[in-house]
Amino acid sequence: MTAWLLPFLVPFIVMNAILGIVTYVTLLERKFAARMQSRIGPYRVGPHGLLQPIADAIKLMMKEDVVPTAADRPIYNLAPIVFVLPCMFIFATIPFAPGLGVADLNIGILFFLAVSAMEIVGLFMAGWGSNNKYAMLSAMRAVNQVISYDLPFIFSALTPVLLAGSLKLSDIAAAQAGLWFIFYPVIGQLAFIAFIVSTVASENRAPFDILEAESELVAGFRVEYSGMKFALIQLGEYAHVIGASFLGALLFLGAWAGPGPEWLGPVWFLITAMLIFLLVTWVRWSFVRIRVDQILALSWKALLPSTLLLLIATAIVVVWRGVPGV
Amino acid sequence: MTADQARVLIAERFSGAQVDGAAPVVVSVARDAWLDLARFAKETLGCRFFSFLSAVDWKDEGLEVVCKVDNLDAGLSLLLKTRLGPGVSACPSLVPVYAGANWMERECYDMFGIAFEGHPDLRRILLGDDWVGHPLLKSYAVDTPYPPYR
Amino acid sequence: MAVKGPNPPVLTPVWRNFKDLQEWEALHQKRPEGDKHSALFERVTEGIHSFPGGFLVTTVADNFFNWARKSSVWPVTFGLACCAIEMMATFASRFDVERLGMVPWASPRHSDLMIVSGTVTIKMAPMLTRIYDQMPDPKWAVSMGSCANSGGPFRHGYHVVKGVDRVIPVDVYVPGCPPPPESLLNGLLLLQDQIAHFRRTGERPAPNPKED
Amino acid sequence: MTIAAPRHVELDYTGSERLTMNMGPQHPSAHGVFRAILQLEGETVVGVDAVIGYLHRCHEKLAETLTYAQYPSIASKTDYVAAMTSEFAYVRAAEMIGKIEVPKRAQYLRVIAAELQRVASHLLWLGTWCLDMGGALGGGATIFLYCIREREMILDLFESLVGARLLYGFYQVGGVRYDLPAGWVDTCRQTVDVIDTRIDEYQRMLEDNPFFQVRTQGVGVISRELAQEVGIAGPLLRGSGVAFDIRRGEPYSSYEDFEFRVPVETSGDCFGRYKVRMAEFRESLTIVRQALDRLPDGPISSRPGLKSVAQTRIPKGEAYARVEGARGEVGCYLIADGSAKPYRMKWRGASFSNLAILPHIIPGHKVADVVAIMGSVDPVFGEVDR
Repeated sequence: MTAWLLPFLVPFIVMNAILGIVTYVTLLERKFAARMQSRIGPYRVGPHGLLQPIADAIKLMMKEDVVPTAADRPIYNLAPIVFVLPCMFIFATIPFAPGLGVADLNIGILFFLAVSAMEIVGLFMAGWGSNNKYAMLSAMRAVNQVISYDLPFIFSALTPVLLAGSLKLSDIAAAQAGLWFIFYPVIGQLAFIAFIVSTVASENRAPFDILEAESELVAGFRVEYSGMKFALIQLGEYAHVIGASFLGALLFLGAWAGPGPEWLGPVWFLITAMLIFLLVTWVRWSFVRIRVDQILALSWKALLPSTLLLLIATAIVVVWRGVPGV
Repeated sequence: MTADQARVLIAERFSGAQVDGAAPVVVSVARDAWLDLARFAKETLGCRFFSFLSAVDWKDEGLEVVCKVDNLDAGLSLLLKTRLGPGVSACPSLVPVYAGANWMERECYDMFGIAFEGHPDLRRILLGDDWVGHPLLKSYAVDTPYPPYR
Repeated sequence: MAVKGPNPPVLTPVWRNFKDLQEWEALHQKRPEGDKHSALFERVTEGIHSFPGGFLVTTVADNFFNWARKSSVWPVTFGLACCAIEMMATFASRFDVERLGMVPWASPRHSDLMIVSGTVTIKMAPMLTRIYDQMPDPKWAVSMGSCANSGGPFRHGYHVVKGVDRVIPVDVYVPGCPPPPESLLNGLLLLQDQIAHFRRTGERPAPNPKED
Repeated sequence: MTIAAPRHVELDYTGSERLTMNMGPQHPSAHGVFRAILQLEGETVVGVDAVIGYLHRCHEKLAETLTYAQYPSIASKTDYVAAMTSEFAYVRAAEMIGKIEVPKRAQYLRVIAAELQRVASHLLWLGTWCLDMGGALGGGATIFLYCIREREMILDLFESLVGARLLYGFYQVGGVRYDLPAGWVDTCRQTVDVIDTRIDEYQRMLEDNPFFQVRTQGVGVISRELAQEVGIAGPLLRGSGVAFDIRRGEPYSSYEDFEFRVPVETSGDCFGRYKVRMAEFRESLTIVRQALDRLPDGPISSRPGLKSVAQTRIPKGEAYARVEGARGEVGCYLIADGSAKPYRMKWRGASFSNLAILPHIIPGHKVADVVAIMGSVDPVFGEVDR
């Protein structure tokens, strides 16, 4: 293999693996939800419904692409792409095993957080461009919510950074070889809870899915999207959740650290990420949605101060112990 | 407040009223006394609960407006009636007394074409705004077609 | 408000003069121009089809796409009347149409199937057509219950559209008042058979291609 | 005290535009075909105009063309979620005019059917309400599916009793149409016990949930005066502090034989209405148990062997009969002219009056509260539009 091929090949593999995972994660969620609701879930399309995501994707590709007459055409058409790209970029810095990743930047977590917050641009474009009142209201809510919850999200993600003493994601993972940060006394658990709450909120999952709000805003910002564009938006949403789950597994659940030989590392990583995803899904399918003002109050009045305090406490602990790392 | 007391009170206050029945007490008055009767029922007899308001088409004898109000604490029910007379389709509105009469009178206007005087917002409620005719009148055939759907 | 004049004159009913079947044939909707495809797509597939052996590609692709379409029919949550309750029961745990890959969506833009569940009134009919028009092609419609099929027990009412097929084209009729979930499920399975025979030309096969 | 027309709340809003938003007629939380034209200032609703009539099926006109034997099965299509009680009102009105005796066993069977129907209807209310607040892709869907699961058990009972799942035609003038099949009583007892335990589960699931509490407490408050004046009935009225239940106030069909409690909450908000309905579940189950225990023997109808649809004739007269439906006072004002068909029938749908409260209470709330209030009112549009 020549060296010039590598920068193209690795992203290609990672990208396709992610696409595969994201496609099948929808099936996982549907099966999981169905079991929670004493149903069976997709079952008849392929053995045990295994071909369901493929059928869905192909069907959406073959649908008519409706553009509303009153839509702002350039913005409307561009929005799904702008929405999906950041959701794909966030996988760039995640190391799936020691040395296996697209780019292990030394400011990896900073890149992740910055890019992950960019999805709001596509989201707002979709809401604005559709020229639909539901979509418009949803886009407004989305901006409120994402701005409110990105701060606690970042603060809770910074706690492991302080503990590990590095912004590089592979260093953070390596720092947990002895003890996963979730087991770090008190601080670890609190940070994990804050991380899960703000993940659920900033990924717009129920009970914080006010911008999708099936029963109020029909389908929120994507109400006018059909066919392939709708598929792209769905893909982006799930990719973002999976990205956040990988980040959570990396920050708190030790990433690839697990029993067994070293080549099992990526498998452990995938399993822990899926655990976080299922936790988020579990929350999603058990709570009723809360109102927009309550969501904002929860962020600014409770979550933001407490994560800030937690960050300060972590800093004090780290300084007091004198060395970063566990 | 029992039904007997209510009957006596109504007969004292409204000289032209026909009062009979016990549950409910049926009171028929002239159209002019309609609003007064409702106000009397609410304020003096304590019938605060508004049950329904509707009308009956007695063909040649004209329309009759029917309204039922209750005193929930005392268990008193009043069925108020007024005959509008042949060819007349106007009646005082009860909305100033009972807020619940709003939709009921709109429905009554929709179905019988009774114009309630003093109603704040009298328009069709069940049928579309462009509907022709008032379906519950006896002169309206049940299967009257409506183009283009028929 | 002014006192109204005497009641309007009686309107003579007209539709009684029709025999029901003739009336249905005259009034029920046909799909106007098949299903929409882009002209480029049409030309490319025609080109492939005209190559020697190209029909293999097009038929295989047709079957594959039809499999995908029939495996993920997403109905729009469109409840009109009593039948909507039975439709909800069909979506719920005991009957669970998600086994067949059906997910109810709230927005018509995301859906392929409209289950007309209940009486269509004259006030609702324009909204119903509008929602049907909002759905992207290829789309299907199931008429659920006698009210949607023909007007049912309310057929003689002045405010009832006598069958939803006078407003939109219908693919499968499910009889019953209301049809139990088993019936609706059977109707949906029939619809899947029908989708499996859907052709690129936009023509639709006869309602029940299955031979018993 | 006179309550003014629907109020408009003026906010300190510096913008120049209000957003007019249509909810419905096809809307996931419209519970059917309802259109609310909302005036929004930001997220706050300042005015609402309710448009109904999308399901106007000419019930009152059709009743004048159908006989007393035919109409009860059409009457079940008014309130199709609680079809048994809507048949009950019509049949009872005809019996009041004709002074027709109903055998004791038929009265008990009517009570059993009506109370089971109330449980089934409340289960659907709980499910769809949580669906409104939680979304079809969220926690609400889970509770919805659980509730439908229990509802199916009651529908199974009805299916073995009548042969239909949703719309029955079980009541007829003078009695009921079918007697209990063999083994029905035992199945019914078991079902009632299962549902009793499941309701405990839902209460634990919902009431301890802070998200549920903040969504319902203090939302959509209806005052005692407003409630009576608009004429809302049933759980909404009792949730506003008025202890009135027709089963207790003017007992019909042997309701005086049973011991039950009329739950009342004074808060008047969505949570109060929820508490009332949850208590009504229990009371209905108690009544069913009592009726099953004391079920007398005897004929099930005083007019058995109906040979033609026009056989039931009612003398000239008029009556207003009301029963306590799942949504409140379901009334039927019937005028008979001595023929086989009524001269005029007025249907007092409980949901129609209940829905009329919306323009009074929605302004000032957020958009998300609109669906919560709508769900707590629990309208059935067959009954609103008739």
